[in-house]
Amino acid sequence: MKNSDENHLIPKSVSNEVLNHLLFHKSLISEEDEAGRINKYVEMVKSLENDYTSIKSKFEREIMVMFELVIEHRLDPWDIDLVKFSKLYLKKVRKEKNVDLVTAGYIVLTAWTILKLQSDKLLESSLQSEGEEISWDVIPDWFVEDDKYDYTTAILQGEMPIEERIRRKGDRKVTLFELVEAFNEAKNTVKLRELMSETRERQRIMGEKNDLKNIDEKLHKENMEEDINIVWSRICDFNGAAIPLSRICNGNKDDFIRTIMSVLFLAAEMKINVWQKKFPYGEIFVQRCDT
Amino acid sequence: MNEQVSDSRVVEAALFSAGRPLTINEIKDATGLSENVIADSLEKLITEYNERDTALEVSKAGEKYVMQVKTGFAKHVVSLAPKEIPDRLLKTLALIGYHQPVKQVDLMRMLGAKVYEHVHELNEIGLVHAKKDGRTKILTTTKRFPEYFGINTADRKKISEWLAKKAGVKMKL
Amino acid sequence: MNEQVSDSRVVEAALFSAGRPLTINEIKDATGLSENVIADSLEKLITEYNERDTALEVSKAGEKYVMQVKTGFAKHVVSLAPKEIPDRLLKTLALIGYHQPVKQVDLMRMLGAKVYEHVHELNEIGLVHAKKDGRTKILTTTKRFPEYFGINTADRKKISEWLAKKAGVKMKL
Repeated sequence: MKNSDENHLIPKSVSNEVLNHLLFHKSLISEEDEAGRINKYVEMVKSLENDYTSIKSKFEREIMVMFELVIEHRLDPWDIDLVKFSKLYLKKVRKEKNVDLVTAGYIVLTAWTILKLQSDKLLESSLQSEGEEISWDVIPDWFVEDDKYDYTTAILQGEMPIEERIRRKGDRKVTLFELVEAFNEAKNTVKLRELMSETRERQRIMGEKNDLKNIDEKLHKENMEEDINIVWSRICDFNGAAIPLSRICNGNKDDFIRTIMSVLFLAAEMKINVWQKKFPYGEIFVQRCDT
Repeated sequence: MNEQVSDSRVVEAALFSAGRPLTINEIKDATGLSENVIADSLEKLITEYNERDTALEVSKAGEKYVMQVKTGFAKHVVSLAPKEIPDRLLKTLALIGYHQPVKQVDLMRMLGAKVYEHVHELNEIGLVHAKKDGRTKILTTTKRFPEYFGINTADRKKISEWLAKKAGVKMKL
Repeated sequence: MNEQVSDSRVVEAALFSAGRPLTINEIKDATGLSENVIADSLEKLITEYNERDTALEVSKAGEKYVMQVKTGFAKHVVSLAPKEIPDRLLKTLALIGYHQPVKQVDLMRMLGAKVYEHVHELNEIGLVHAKKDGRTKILTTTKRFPEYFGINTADRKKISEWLAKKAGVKMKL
């Protein structure tokens, strides 16, 4: 990526803030790797005062662009407005000719990830406060009313009108009667649990039966679709002529049922017409509607 | 008369044995005495323990009655009866008790963000009730509050007055 | 003199709040009073409670001192006093007494997972014995069980029969 035409030389005074920012972070960290990286950044920012088009690593050049943007637009290095930054960055990228879209995309993604982290943190802190907002515009009445103010102040200053009362801690032995009563209750609890577990078992079995029924229905539905296709193709074989039902059955009872069901379905779908010549025992005819 | 004296002794024994605040009905169920006799006995016991030179008292706690150590002696026997509620919660509780019904957000202005944790704990102990109201909660004390601290009324307004008096603050008429 | 009165009140508060017999040493640890002062106070309290019209008494029990309900009043109020063994444990205990020796896993089927916690507590109190058996435990009542409930047999089979009879239940085969 090329540096922007008009200004790639940044006055030293402007970059000082970013430099201080980086040096501050360096002073905070102990790991050598991190320090090395920050040193590199410091070098980059210093080189912003010169021409940095010579930097070969695409990634480093993109980072340079980030520093440049922050310095150019005098963004606060301690509190980057990421929305503004992303917009500026994209604008700058569009101007450039040799943009490495992968790196640019990565930088924008990083910006938004940080933004999301920030908003998550905000969300978390707002959850901690249960979403309550304090409005100091309204003066609370305890602040205005004398007695309420006096009481509140007294408590805040350590006055304590309540104290835990001391009562007798003693207990007594359980009587035999109470043990027998407990036994009776336990018996009922056990019975109740047995009953509940039986009910659950019954429901489970019923559930399984229903599942089987559902599977059966499903299979049946699938067969039905297949049947309809078969019967439809048989009807199509007659090229739109009116066909007696007996001609599209193979003669056995099961096939007759399958055929008549499919015919009724196709008729309901308005794909065929169905009629009977003599009611109730006359021949049934079918004919495709689209002919 | 002798019978009457004896009745109040039965009620006294009941309060002693229970070691917790009792309703008149609970005393009735245990002793078989009538409500009237129990109520009279309780009045008698309250006066008697107040007037007598003793470390104990019989008093009203919310809508119940309890036998307990008089406030002045509590500190001497604290190791035998350890406290159940941490001191840090007492301040929050005293403010809720007085200002109730109070918005959690208002309480937060008085005490800061720790209020949320306190309210949660006080709710768990069963001393404070929190009812959602928009983005905040309305806080009140539960029935257990006056029972626990031996406040002689269950009426919120009167609890406020009781607290103000104890804290040495004059209530506005 | 006034100081002396106050000391005996502290001892009175200690006996009341403990709810169990205390040695002079225990009272000393709790109140910080000297042994002599405590001994004097106890004597004073015993006399005072005897002479006073009250349902309570302070008395010596072995080497210890206790504040309790006078015998004549105890039967009226025994049901109000909190039980040493909470109800939730009592049910589990009764079932172990009846079904013993019973596998912990079988008891769990009867009462649910809370059984594990209950068995642990009952074991701590010394009423239930748990013996490891593969992945479960075999539960039986201890010697303390018949002693505690005044059942005149230590035989497990007989304890089971006894419970069944009392509860009007047919014995399992």
